Amino acid sequence: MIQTNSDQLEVKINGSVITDIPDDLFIPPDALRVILERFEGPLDLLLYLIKKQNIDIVDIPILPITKQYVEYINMMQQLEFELASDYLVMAATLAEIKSRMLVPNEIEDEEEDDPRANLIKRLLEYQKYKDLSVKIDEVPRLNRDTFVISGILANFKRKETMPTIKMSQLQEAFHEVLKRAEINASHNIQTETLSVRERMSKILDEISKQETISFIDCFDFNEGKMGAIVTFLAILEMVKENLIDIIQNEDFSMIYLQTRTI
Amino acid sequence: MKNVGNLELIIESALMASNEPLSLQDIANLFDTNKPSKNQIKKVIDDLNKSFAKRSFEIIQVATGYRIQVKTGYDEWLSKINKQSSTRYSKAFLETLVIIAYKQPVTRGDIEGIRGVAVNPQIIRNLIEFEWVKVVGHKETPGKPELLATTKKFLDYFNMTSLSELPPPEEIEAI
Amino acid sequence: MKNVGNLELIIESALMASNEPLSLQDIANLFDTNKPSKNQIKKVIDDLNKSFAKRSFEIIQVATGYRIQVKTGYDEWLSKINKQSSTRYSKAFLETLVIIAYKQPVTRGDIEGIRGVAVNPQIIRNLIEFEWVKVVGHKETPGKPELLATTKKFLDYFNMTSLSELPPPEEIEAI
Repeated sequence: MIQTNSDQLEVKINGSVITDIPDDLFIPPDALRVILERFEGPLDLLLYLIKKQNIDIVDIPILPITKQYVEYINMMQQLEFELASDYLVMAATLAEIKSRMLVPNEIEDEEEDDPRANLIKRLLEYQKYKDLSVKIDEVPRLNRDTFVISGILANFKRKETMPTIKMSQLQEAFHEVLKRAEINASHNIQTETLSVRERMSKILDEISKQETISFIDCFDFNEGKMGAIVTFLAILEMVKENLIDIIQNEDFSMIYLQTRTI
Repeated sequence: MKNVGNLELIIESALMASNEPLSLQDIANLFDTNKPSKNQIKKVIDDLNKSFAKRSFEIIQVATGYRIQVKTGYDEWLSKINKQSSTRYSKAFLETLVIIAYKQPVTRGDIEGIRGVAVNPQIIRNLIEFEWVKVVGHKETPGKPELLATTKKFLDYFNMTSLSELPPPEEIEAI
Repeated sequence: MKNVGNLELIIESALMASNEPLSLQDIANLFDTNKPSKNQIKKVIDDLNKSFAKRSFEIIQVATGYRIQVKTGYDEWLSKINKQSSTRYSKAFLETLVIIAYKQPVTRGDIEGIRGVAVNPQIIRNLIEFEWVKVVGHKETPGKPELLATTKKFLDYFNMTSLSELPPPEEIEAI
């Protein structure tokens, strides 16, 4: 059983807290993904490592932190995660700081030439915004802590004019939607069966008015063969999408459509 | 059981905060434990209305439940508000409309899934108000979300007789 | 001039009916003749709030004006209505938002510099679509990146009238 705790970011395996990961321990890739997803980036991971050791940000022991950071990165790479390049950039930065600290400085410089200075500044700044993001989450906000009242007027008729929208604007908006749908890949927009979808809406509307309608009433014989096919496809699609149930009480009796019940 | 004063304020706040009328059952369901009975709720609504006697609003019963509304007689002054049309022609408005048109019947969640952004409820409200979109049913999934579809008025507006006249998205592959 | 009782009820009903906060000017504009002064309106709002003392709602001032809302403390019950609860935001979303709020105007690059990771464009898109953030200009550097700032609507959402009401940052000793 693997659990993560969002505040402390502890990883527990079978109840015991794992802080250092032994070389021979097999961690299921999914668990590591959970760990990785908890971090908002390399600075977040560094802050975590620093906090875990209970040390002051302004005096980071660069050697052990670099070692741990690189271990994490290696582990993630071994498991072939797609690691954001930002993590690698940070690894390089740490390595550079480490080497500069190892090479004794020719000239005895003042404190401000501490090779860690820039990193510490970034960590402190990031820490500040991280704290603020927690604070802003606690500020009372609409629809969670406060709720706007929007009463309805008894005889209120909106006198506004309808929007003026051109077909070309609709088309443009639809292209935009398709682009988005591609980003949110799990959705594919089917459009070739628009008349089917229109029929689905129509039948659903009928069902919601009358609760139950007979299968036969869905068909309009004036529409000819195409109309019947469209209606039949619409009914099949609605069953597939779990929108309706088809009921037949006994063999050869009337078939009814009704809202799906669980 | 919470004390009555509390019950009154909770019911009041629920009616104030809800976008839709609340049925007695909806109100009872606000409480996980010690659900008030329907008669208790009715009594509270009566009491609330008595305390609103000198105010500009009241609780009324409509087909699907109870809601708070401004009493008659204020229309003259209030016709000037709620005129902001910022959400109306926006990209979000048009995109919501086309998703309903092409993917109907859809739930709000479907629209959010496609656009990747929360749907502004005001947009749906406007579309329903224009009678371009209506609720054709509820999906039998948790929360029973409304199923939205376009109307005949929508087709009329765009001079179409059927949805199949909507421009085909031939560019699907091209993008 | 209408009598005071009437003025109070008209302002109350306007706040009740409006979807958006109303500024003092908006309220004054409800009246074609005998417009009340801003001070008169403020006074009425104070009086209304006094009469709401024992109720579950109140009038508060936010960046774009006054609005009537349910007092805090009812969320436990009210979380069950108005099902669209997109009220939990990711860490990345909140971090991006606070950087824009506290360091505005900022570019995407500034945000990336502070967070140390690429900004998810979907987050910026959402913030702009919520109208919490807008593009206020372009930085005169190569690529002319957009400068992002928060809007009044953002303040409205968090029940604030000005950025100075944001929680103060912790003083961290930078050496």
